[in-house]
Amino acid sequence: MRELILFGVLATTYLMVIAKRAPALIRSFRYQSFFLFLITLVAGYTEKQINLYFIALLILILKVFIIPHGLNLITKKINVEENLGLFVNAQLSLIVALALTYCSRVFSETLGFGMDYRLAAITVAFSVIFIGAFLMISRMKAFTQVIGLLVMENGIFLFASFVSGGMPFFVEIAVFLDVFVSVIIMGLFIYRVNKLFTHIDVNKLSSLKG
Amino acid sequence: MMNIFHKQFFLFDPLSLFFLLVIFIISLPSAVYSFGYLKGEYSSAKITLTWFLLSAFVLSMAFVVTVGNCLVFLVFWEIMSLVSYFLVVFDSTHEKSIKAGMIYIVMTHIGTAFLIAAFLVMYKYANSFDFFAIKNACQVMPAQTKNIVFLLLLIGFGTKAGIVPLHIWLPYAHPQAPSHISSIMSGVMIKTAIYGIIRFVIFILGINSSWWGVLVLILAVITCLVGIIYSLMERDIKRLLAYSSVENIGIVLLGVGLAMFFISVNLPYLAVFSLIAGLYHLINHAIFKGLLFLCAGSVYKATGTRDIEKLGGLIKKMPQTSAYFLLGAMAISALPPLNGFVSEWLTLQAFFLGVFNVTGGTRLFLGICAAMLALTSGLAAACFVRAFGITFLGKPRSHYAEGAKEVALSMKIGMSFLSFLIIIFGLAAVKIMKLLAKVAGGAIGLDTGAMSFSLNSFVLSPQAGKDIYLSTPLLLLMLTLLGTAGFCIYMLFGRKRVITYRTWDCGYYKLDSRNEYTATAFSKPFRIAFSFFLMPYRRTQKIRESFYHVKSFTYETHTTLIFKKYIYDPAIALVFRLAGSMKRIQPGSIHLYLGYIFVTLLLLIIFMHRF
Amino acid sequence: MQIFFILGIPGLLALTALLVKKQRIFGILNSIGYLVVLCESALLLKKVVLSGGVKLCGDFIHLDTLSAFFIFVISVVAFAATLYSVGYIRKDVETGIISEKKAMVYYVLFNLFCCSMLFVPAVNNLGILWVAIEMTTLISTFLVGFYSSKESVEAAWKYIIICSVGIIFALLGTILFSYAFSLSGGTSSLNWSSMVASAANMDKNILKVAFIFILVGYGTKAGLAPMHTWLPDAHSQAVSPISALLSGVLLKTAIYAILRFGTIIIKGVGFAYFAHLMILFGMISLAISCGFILVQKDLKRLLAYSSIEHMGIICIGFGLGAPLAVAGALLHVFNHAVVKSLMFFGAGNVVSAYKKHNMNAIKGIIKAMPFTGVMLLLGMFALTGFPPFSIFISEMLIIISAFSNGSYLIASLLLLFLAVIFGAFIYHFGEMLFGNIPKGMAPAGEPLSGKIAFLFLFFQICVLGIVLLFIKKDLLWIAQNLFQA
Amino acid sequence: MIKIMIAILQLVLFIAAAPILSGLISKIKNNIRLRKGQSILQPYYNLAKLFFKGEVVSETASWIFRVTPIVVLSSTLTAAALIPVFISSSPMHQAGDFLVLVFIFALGRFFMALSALDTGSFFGGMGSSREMFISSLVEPALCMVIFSISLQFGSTDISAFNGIYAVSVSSIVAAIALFLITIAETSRIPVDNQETHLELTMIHEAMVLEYSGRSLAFIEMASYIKQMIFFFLIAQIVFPIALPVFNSLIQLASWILWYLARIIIIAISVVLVEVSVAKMRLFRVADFLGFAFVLGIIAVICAMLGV
Repeated sequence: MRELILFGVLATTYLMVIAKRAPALIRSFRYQSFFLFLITLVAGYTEKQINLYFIALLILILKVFIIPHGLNLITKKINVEENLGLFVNAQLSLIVALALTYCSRVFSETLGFGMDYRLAAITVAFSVIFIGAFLMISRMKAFTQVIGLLVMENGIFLFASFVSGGMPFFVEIAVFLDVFVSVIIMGLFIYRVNKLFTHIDVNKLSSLKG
Repeated sequence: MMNIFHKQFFLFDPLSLFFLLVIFIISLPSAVYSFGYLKGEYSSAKITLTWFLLSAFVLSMAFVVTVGNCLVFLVFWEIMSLVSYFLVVFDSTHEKSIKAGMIYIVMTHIGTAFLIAAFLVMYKYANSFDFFAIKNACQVMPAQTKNIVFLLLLIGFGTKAGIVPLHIWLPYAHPQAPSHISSIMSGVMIKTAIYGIIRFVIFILGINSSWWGVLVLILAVITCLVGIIYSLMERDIKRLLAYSSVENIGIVLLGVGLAMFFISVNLPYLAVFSLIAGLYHLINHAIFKGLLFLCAGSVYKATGTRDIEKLGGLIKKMPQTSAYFLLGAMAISALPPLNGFVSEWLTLQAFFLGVFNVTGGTRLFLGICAAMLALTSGLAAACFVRAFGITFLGKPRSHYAEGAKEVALSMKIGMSFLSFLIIIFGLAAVKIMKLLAKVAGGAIGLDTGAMSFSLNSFVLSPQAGKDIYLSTPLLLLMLTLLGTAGFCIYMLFGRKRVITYRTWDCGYYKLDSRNEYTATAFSKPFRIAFSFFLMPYRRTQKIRESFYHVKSFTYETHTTLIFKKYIYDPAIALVFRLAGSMKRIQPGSIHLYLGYIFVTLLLLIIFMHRF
Repeated sequence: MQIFFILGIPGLLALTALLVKKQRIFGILNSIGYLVVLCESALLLKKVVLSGGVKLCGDFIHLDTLSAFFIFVISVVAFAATLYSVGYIRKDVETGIISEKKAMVYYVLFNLFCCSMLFVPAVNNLGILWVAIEMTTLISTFLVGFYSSKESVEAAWKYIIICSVGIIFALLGTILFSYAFSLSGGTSSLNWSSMVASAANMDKNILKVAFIFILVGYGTKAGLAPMHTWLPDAHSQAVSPISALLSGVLLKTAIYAILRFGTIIIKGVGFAYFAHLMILFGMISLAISCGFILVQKDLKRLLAYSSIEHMGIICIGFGLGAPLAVAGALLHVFNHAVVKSLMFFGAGNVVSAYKKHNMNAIKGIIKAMPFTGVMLLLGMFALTGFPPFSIFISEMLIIISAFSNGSYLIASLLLLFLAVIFGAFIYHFGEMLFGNIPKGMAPAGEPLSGKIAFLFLFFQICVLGIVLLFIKKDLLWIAQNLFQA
Repeated sequence: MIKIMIAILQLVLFIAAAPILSGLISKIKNNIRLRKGQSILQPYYNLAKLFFKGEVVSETASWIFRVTPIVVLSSTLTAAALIPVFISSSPMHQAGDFLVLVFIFALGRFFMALSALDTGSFFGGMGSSREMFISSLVEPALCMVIFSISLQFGSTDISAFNGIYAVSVSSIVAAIALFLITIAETSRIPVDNQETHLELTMIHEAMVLEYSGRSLAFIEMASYIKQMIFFFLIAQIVFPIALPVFNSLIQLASWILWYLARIIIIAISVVLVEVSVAKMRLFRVADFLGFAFVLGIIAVICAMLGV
């Protein structure tokens, strides 16, 4: 069961890598968050902790519904071309993503996780983090970076829930709120960037240098 | 034990007291002088500021030579630099002042960095910054470390002293300050570096091997020659004096270096003698260079220019100032019986005595050093004939000089005090030698009670049994007697008919100031003779009216500052090029910036086990 | 008890700012509030130093010497910034750059920002620490993009993205720490005090990796090269009092976080690992900032790079690890905060008078604004480590211990970079401060509150510099307290 | 007291005898050139003529110009007084040593050069510049010569001269160096030419161009004495001579003869150089004196090796 969900997480991450347009990217993110929700649900069920159900609920509300919805809203509102502006084309990106997954595997082994499902989970978590980072570097548009950040955050959540049984509850909540606020602020700034520059191509924001 | 801040704050030994004397003996007349000098030059608020800065400057120097702890020394050393920087940029609207100040403070700071390094190496062994604790620790310091500390100290203090090639700041900074400050800077401040060398190298560190002294001697010779040659080429009277300070620091260092050498070959008597010679020249230079800067300030105040090509004929308009300047020029050219002569004679004598007492090729080396000192003094005489002759004699070369008036009383008092000292220090050589013997003995750590440098209270005798004597009072007596006799003969016999007439003009109608020999022309033989070093180049421009008739002709000549051109400029350019190319790593792309973070992370993880 | 005042007052002021309409009145109110905070934090520091650490609200708040010290630093700079803001914001309102309403927004954000920063050293839980630091980023983003110009929005975007990415790594690191902690038999709590207690039993491998994540993560926030890229942008575009806060204390809160984890690492892995990494980052920061300072053209960016340089020095100080070096580094935290605030205030005055950031266009500051000019001049010497100012002492302590450690290479590189940076500073400032005022520049006033802020900071620079020459016991005590070896 | 009397006698003798040397040189030179030449005593006539003539002083000149003749003369006489000519040690030998001699000459030269600048004449400036140039190059060479000599005597005391010592390679080389220096110092060809007033070549003459009458007489006198001193020094180095022994009149006579003859030998060699060499360009003088310097170094090395 767990393995299946983990596979889903990884697959959606790959989908994000090959996405060329904004809606596709957001949709994949939504799926990934949904798998995360499932995992938390399963964890809550096996470990019999009320907290985890609550967190799962939060994931569902924030990451599956509100944030993707908000992002969609922004893309519609700023009304620019939805192309993501790839530095690295989709095929190559996929190869990089696979390589990153391999690296994550090696890395997880060096960390000393045994050969059980946790190794797989940690590998997936690290690949999600790294691929999120890769997304941030290789895509020009501002909201890709927001999504990259969210993907990384998802990866960390995944990691946290497997290595130490999650963080303390109130920390978890605080982190969630934090991420939520930061996404809102970023959204606000995307809006401002668009207003001032009439585009959201952050690659072109380079008047401050040296 | 972590005993950084030792209780012993002050250290008053003869060496400190001597330098304290040097500081106050120059600062006092300079301060008196400044009453007249500052008036009308600056607003009253700025004058108050100069007084504040002057006091801070003198105090910080006084602390530098009297504190007994490296860290405190460093603090006051830097305060001294800082205050003098403020004084250099005092005319803050001049582009030149800003640049001069920058070069000065940067060079000083680099020097200080070396000093910090030296002190900290010493600290590592002594675990304390206290002078005496370090002195004790230095006895067990390995020779290799000692060598390094010595080199660090030499560079550190050498920057402040203006040892070539670290002298680069000196000719920029000294002239830019108000003149009474220039006189303190040139007269005293750079001497604190000599204090540092004596205090830290000779007194604390102890001489390790003979190459230290030899190195200092070589540097000193180069400093002498380079300083005086540049001085000869200079048109700005204050810069001329500043370069001459470089030269004189070289002469002082000859004495100090010789002392270091003699200590290392275990000739204590000669070591004391050479150090005395060095210290004697140090205080002499303080006096006459102080005086010369004050006179130069008077000239500037009276005429509004420092370019000697625009001056001339001031001896008639400013008789007193010119007399003081003449006295200073004579002293710096080592003419008997003034003080500069005594100390230069002592230095030469120290070389000769060294030659009699050492063996091997070193003798020749010492001899050549002495010859170079002689060359320096010859060039110095030429330089000051030029400086005095072009500035004060002949006809005024421009309207600046024509309107000159004698300066205010307070300025004259300041100058006359120093002039008086020049004569005293020339005539009372025996007394002063006795005092300096204590200072030098204390610095080297010898009892000089048994050492005698004089025959009686008028005659110096560097080494008993050698029949080498010098008596400035006697020389003065002879000169005056013979001079009086000559004067009587001149005045008494026969009729004397003196006609005042135009200077011979080869039959032209009238000579004017444009026909006069210029300072640039005066220095031409030297420019040609030292062209391998000065690398002079010239630019001529003819504007022709027709093929036969030249309407105007301009001629420029410049010398190349080789240290600036071949050492400093390329080094600075290199630093800026490196920095400029570094700028490319930050082109404004956020993706690249994120990339840096990831790459850093990956590299660290890959090389994790290396840390 | 003081801690509740310290945390409460800024929060309360933020609420008040929503109600008060007049920025003038509120400015003064604000200053009084922060004066109280300052006094309270001084009391707190005294109390902690004399009677040891305090734990409050269960284990939620944990105050030891280090945190009390950082709170004190923050409140000093915050107080100066409030004073300076009074005149600065008023002027902006008067010249119509911002509206009265926006001024109040500024004060709300300012207070929230300070509150979040004061929160950082107080909390015991490393997760909440993370949240607090992230909050500082989020709030200050608005302050960076406050003027809504193209540049400031660009800077704000870079700031929030780069710092968020960095800080996400820090979160990962935090989780790895908690993992190591749980492996060693601890509960899943993230309490620092309990983690330190069992640090020796933790898995070294995991701790090593975790610390790399922490260092890169919080290092981004602390402006360590090569993760420093957001810093010059944000600092140069922020409102000047905020630049002072960013440079003076925000960076230090990140350093504080690194130190907290560092303590665990030193116990768990050994000192060498921590030291090597810190010194490595310190050196890279110094080298890179040195180059950028040399060829910089923008006044506020220059100061920003100088902050990177000083963070490098602080890192080296902590990395050297000898009590003397740690004392030096801690002192440097304070000194740099004070001096850099002074410089940013000065730069703020200059920029608003000349309407330019470009240093080539700024000439004759001393003539145009004598007070600011003199303060900038002295501040520059203080910043570059001239005695009798305090930075000299702290830099010397670090260099001394480097020499005593036998780390000659580090010490000499440090001396070299410091000398070059000094040269660059005097080069830039000499041109700006002296010379003649450019034609057509309107004479600029210097508000009284700004002057008070300058004097307040300058007083500390001088007094510390001189007093510390004679008193060193307390510093060493703090240092030894930190690394109980 | 007797010492002082002797010193005064020595000075008087110096003053009395110095011009004749110039006359002698001039006579020999003319004779070699197959001219009749002026009388040996011509310098005396010249001095007397100048002494009683009126003076013209430039209106630009200041007191420096007026005081210079006296300073130059008195400094040269002081130098003369330092040298022990007839007795084993000069009565004034406590006043200074060999080195002091150099500085005393510098004093006179300093004023000479200033007075040349004082009148505002372009010749004066030229002469003063060249004079200072040459003298500054002379000093290191002179220093090496003094150095090599004092290495042999173990002291820089001039009195040490008056004794018999074996003439070594070192002293001969030193004497040659001193000879070259003397040529430069006494304004002889190939460095300078006393006989011409051609603008481009004159050095010493350019400096004294504005002087006339009694002042000029003083200056001329000073340069005669200076020449005498240098010749005496060279003679003492190559042909050392002991104190006169008054055993018999013949001995004394031969002593005096030899004493004078060696100076004449030096004078003749100077003449020979003057008539056989062309005048050098000013900038070649540096090489010329550099050669003297190198000779000085060789002399030092020889002295160190003991040959």
